[in-house]
Amino acid sequence: MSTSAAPDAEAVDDFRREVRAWLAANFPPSLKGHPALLSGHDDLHGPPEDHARWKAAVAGKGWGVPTWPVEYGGAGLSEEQADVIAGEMERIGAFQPIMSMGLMMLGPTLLEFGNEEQKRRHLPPIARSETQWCQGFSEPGAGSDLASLRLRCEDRGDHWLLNGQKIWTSYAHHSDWCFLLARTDTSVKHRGISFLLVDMKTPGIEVRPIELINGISHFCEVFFSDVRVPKENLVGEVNGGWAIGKRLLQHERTGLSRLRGAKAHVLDLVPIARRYQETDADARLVDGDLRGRLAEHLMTDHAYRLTLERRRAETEAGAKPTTPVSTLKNIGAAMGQQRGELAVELIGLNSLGWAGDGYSAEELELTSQWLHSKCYSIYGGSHEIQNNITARHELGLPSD
Amino acid sequence: MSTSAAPDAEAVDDFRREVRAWLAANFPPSLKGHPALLSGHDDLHGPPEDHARWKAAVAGKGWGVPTWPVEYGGAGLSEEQADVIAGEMERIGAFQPIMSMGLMMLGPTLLEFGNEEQKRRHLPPIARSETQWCQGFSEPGAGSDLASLRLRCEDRGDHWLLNGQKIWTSYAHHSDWCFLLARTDTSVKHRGISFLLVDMKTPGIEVRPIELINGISHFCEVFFSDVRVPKENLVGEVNGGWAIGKRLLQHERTGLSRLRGAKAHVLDLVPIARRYQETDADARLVDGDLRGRLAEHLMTDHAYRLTLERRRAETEAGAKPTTPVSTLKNIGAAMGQQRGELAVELIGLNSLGWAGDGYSAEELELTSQWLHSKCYSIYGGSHEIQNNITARHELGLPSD
Amino acid sequence: MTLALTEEQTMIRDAAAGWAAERAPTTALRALRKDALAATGHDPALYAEMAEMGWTGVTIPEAEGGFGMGFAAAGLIAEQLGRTLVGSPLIGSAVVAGSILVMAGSAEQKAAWLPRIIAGDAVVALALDEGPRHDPARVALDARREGSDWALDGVKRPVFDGTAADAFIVVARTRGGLSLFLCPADAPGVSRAALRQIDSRGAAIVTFAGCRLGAGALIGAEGDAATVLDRALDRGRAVLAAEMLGSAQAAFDATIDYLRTRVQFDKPIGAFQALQHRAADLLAELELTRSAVRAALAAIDAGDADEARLASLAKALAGRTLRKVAQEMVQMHGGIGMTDEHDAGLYLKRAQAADMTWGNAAFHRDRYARLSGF
Amino acid sequence: MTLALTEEQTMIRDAAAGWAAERAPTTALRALRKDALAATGHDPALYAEMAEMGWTGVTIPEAEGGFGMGFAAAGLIAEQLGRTLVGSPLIGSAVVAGSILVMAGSAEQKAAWLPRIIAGDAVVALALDEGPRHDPARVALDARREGSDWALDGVKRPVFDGTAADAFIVVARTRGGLSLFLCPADAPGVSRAALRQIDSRGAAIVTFAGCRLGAGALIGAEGDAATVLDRALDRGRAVLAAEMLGSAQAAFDATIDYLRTRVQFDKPIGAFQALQHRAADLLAELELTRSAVRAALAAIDAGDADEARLASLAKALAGRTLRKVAQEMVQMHGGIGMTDEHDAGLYLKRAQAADMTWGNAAFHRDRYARLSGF
Repeated sequence: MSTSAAPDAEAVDDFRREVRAWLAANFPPSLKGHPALLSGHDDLHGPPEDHARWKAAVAGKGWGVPTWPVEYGGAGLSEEQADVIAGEMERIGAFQPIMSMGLMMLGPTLLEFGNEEQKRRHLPPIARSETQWCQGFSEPGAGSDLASLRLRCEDRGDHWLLNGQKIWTSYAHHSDWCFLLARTDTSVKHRGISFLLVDMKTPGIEVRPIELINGISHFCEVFFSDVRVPKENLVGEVNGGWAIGKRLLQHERTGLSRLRGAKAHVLDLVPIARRYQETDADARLVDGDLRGRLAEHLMTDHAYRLTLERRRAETEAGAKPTTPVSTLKNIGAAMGQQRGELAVELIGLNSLGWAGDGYSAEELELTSQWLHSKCYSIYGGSHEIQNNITARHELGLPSD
Repeated sequence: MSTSAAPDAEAVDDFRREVRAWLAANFPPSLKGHPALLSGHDDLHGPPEDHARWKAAVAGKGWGVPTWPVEYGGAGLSEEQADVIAGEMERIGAFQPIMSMGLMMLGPTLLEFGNEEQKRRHLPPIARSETQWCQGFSEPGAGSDLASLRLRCEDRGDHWLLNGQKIWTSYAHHSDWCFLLARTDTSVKHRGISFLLVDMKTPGIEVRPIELINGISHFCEVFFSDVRVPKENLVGEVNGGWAIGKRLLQHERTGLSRLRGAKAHVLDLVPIARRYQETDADARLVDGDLRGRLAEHLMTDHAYRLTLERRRAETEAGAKPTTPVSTLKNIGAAMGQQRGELAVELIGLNSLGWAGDGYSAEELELTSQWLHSKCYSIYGGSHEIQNNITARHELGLPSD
Repeated sequence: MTLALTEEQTMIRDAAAGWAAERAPTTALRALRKDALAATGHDPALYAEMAEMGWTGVTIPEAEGGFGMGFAAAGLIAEQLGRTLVGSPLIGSAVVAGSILVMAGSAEQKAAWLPRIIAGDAVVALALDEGPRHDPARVALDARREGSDWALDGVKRPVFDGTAADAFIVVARTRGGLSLFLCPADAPGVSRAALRQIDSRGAAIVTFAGCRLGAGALIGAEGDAATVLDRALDRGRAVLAAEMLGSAQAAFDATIDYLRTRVQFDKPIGAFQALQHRAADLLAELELTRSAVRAALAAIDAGDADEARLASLAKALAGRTLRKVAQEMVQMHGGIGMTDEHDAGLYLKRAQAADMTWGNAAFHRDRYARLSGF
Repeated sequence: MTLALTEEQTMIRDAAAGWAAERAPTTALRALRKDALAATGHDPALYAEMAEMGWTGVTIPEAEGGFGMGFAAAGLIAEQLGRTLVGSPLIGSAVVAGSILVMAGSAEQKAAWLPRIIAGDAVVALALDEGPRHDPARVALDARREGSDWALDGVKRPVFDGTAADAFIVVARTRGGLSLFLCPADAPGVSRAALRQIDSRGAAIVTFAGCRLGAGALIGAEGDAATVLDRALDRGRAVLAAEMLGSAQAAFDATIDYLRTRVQFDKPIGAFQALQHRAADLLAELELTRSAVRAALAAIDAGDADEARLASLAKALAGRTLRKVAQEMVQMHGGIGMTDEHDAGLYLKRAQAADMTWGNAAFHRDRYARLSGF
């Protein structure tokens, strides 16, 4: 996305020194070791005022989206410089404080398909993490078959009129804006879809959170009743939204597979195993069956993280990555789900807690995560859809 | 198939006494504990003359096919009486000496679809195990899609003329007769197939054994060049062979799933594990990972054998069996394959033998069986075909 | 033993199926999450109806005042209750505690508790587990003689049906080995705290601190409880496995229905071969489990020497199968399966709880191997 | 370390790919089953060509007369050779035995054998295993001092490349622990019998009976071999894992081709979704294995502390993946895949042999767990 030429080695060293100095001056030590953020809605640990200070500092430099052009809130840096920033943050136990669906999904899409006015209006607040976006793609009748969506969008001359429903809209109840796909032509399927940006405060929008099986909710149903959307909020051409939406989903898959990798570091099963299971004098699990299955999972997970690393290396080397994103998404989901299954098996009868003092907070959290992990293979393109993509597009197998 | 009324309890006891006395007088003790035969081509252990005597004795009573009518070489007994014979044989370590593809597959099919002359001519030699039959269904271009077979069968007035090829014909090189499906109408698929009985000595038939991956062969290719088949060798109607063939395949599946169960008793993994793997003072395998996987397999296999038993009990009770044959076939195949995989893992580096004195006969046999087991999920209707049948016919899922 | 159903068994099954569908569909389980019932963990009104139908006495011999219909029958009832995830102390109280009293209880103990168990008036809960791992051989709760009394000290968790229990059968370590004690829930020195479980059933942490019981509290001989406990647990495990089979079958049936009707890409998703084959695999799992469950129950009824191994087989397979089916139920339903509103999550949560109860699949795999001599 | 290929690496890979496809397709493996080559277990003419191209010296440092291109490069070559199942002593002799000599050999030992290994003139085989289970820590072959000599007694089996070997590096138990000895194949007291393996490669039973070796035969210090042996084995395992990855990839490619072209029920079988999804799962396995193999080789080149754990990871994943892919190759080809005429069986048999070589997946799972501290 950046057009800067790659700086030479000396310039990189200079830049690294500059980054180090800036981080030393700006990263609040109280936040050291804070886990990577997976979304703009993650729980934050540590003093809130330090979080605010750290976020403002990074936003001020445009380092939340270092490769975005300066005029859209980025820092106009090269990929290599962005890597230096990320590497230096990791080195000192800092984390990227600016992360959101808008940043991960909408940003790159708008950079490619948005018009100048849309980019200038919407990207800088995303780069500063001031606006929260949600994704209005899925509908009750259109799950994996996304293109069968029906949210009606009529051209009323000076505005679009929306009627219908979206579902599985993450954090819709906390969002300022929504990017969505709507039907502008009912006579065709894929070629009758448009991509719109909708202010969530518009009259006629009703949001209802959906309670999930772990009792928690960040998904919502969103109902649209005669919602008026300004004409300039259409991205790309009328009926040209499907290609834009597909591209956005690629950004989502890439992001999700990367994030799941990050999450892997958060939950380490070995210490849990040591605390809840019997070990021998050499600290080995006595239960050889469980130990074997734990090892098998950790090995596959290790290879998964090496695959993310390899993909990054290939991309940096300018090569086409060998592992398809659809494959990565499925492996990542499987790893998260296996981890959840093993976690509840390791804590055994203590995994049966729903709430209350009878269980530790960690136990309740592990059980909740185990339940939540079941959606990894459903959302962001289900397991089945990813396998179809791999088979048809990567392996060149014929479609039915 | 028998029309006799079920005898009352006293009559059963009388019959049991009669069977016991006969077995005591006729079963050669030298053959005690001989494994059940899986086909007419199995290796026999023990004195050959005793085998011949035992087979002749059973054939003389019609007890190879106890429920077949007497006029076709059977004993005209009830299912219950047949069970008594089987039970008494098992009790004293005897085995059924009469077993063949003709008996298992063609016999029941001919009883249902053959005309009187065909039954009188072909069934008695099968019942006495005098003729060996082979099955000519598969063709090179028609594997799982059996109905796409192309062996040409032309009506030449006083005879049929066969041209084409069959493949995967078990023991064709040792067979006297072949039952086969041939194409009598090329303009339709399923409704252009006929069922024929062909004498393997007919001029124009050439048999070539196919070497398998374990170096052994009982499968053949069979080539037909202007082979003349008498008109009376057609079973059922012209172009009506598909229904007959399908029914025969049901008999095959039932037989295969039952036989695989029998085979389970032949190879016991636990003694192999004890001989090749380290055990502790309580005779437990020290390698807990391997032990867990061995237990998992043995448990599933145990449940599989209980399922065969349950199916038998349900059938005897006159109920519709709950477990579909297609499901049983796949479980049986999976069990045989798992057993093979575990066997070669248990004997470790000693599983690498192909031939020669460097390995024990048992080791070479285990490796050969492991390789051979890969065909369990291919022949007799592949794993995929069985799953399609289960899904569509048993679960009522829609076809594509 | 026969693994096919008799006519009488078919009648029992149909009666239970009808009752569960009408009186205790999954909405009854959802009601347990409301505050009024959350502490009890089951609906006493429904349990009274179950007792009324005689299910609480099915496995107790006629000589002891029960109906002596055996474990195969109990399994068929449990299987039907499992379909709608009915939560009740039936297995814990009537099967496990009942079996212990029948096998080892004194005349006084039997007289005091069996009639009440059978009538459904009292719940007796087994206080066995003490932490994350089910491991009866390692029970630590201490019981020692003080004069002619017994003093019990230690903590039991989770005690299934523990909040609703009128009495506990406490597994304790005494000098000679494991011993069992019958302890009223309101005995001095006994306190309990409710555990809120994912499956909404009742469980508790029960603390014994300076609890003194009379000599008559000891069940059977001191230090001699391991065998009775094992046998009673195996009965519970086998009947629980039947319940789990029923849950798995219902989850499977609902999923197959959904596959037939849910349309995506212009066809029912059940027309997609990848889903068809996974459904076929699940059917195989169910059939294997059904055979193991039936065989375990028949072996118990027949007093077969292999009953322990078969109980472990049944419980392990039921655990594996229910987990798989519940997980596929969520997956094949897609997003809707992740919502609390849909029943898929109820089956998934029950799968975890039921698998962990009285030994999970891995526990029983180990036990099966041990009993098979390797 | 970087896990992407450099330009030089791409060139090496392409050269190996071209050679294997042209000079050593699977027909070359089939030729090993003919009597003329069955005893040797590889084709010396082809091995000479491999040496000619410098592959026998790739992992040996320039200071020792090799080409010092490192293990990542060796892995790329092995991966290409694996595609057509080329059987040769390359890994056993040039990588494992060569590494031992480089790491612990005396100047005399190096001078005598390294040039010949690099030139492909001699094959040096590691005589390590003694029975069904690969377990270096439990080697029993006895070596004891007799005056200034060493006396070796015991049996090694299987010794990979054992029939073709000009010398063995023998792992023996001495008073201090494990020791390594360089023993010419024609030394008195050494005899060998060829083993006919399912993968048609060369292996032997080597018997040491009253074998006496001079003091110069000891490699490194007495009793101190465990570390060197482990490191050399890990190098061999990582390069072998690369070979297995290549075999798995080729088996996968051939299967995907077949899925695209084989027609059943009026469409290519690759259009059936159940097969598509299984193919997608195999691709995932291959990609994971590729990452593990690259990481292990890069770690060895970098002298990374985690090289042992990564070698176990690579070998275990390669074993799991090659087995799965070869099995699916047979299954998806149907009947034809079961015939000796088709290549599927060759991949299946090689999968078993390669998995069992230097520790199968289960061995490395245990080792990975141990190295991870649980």
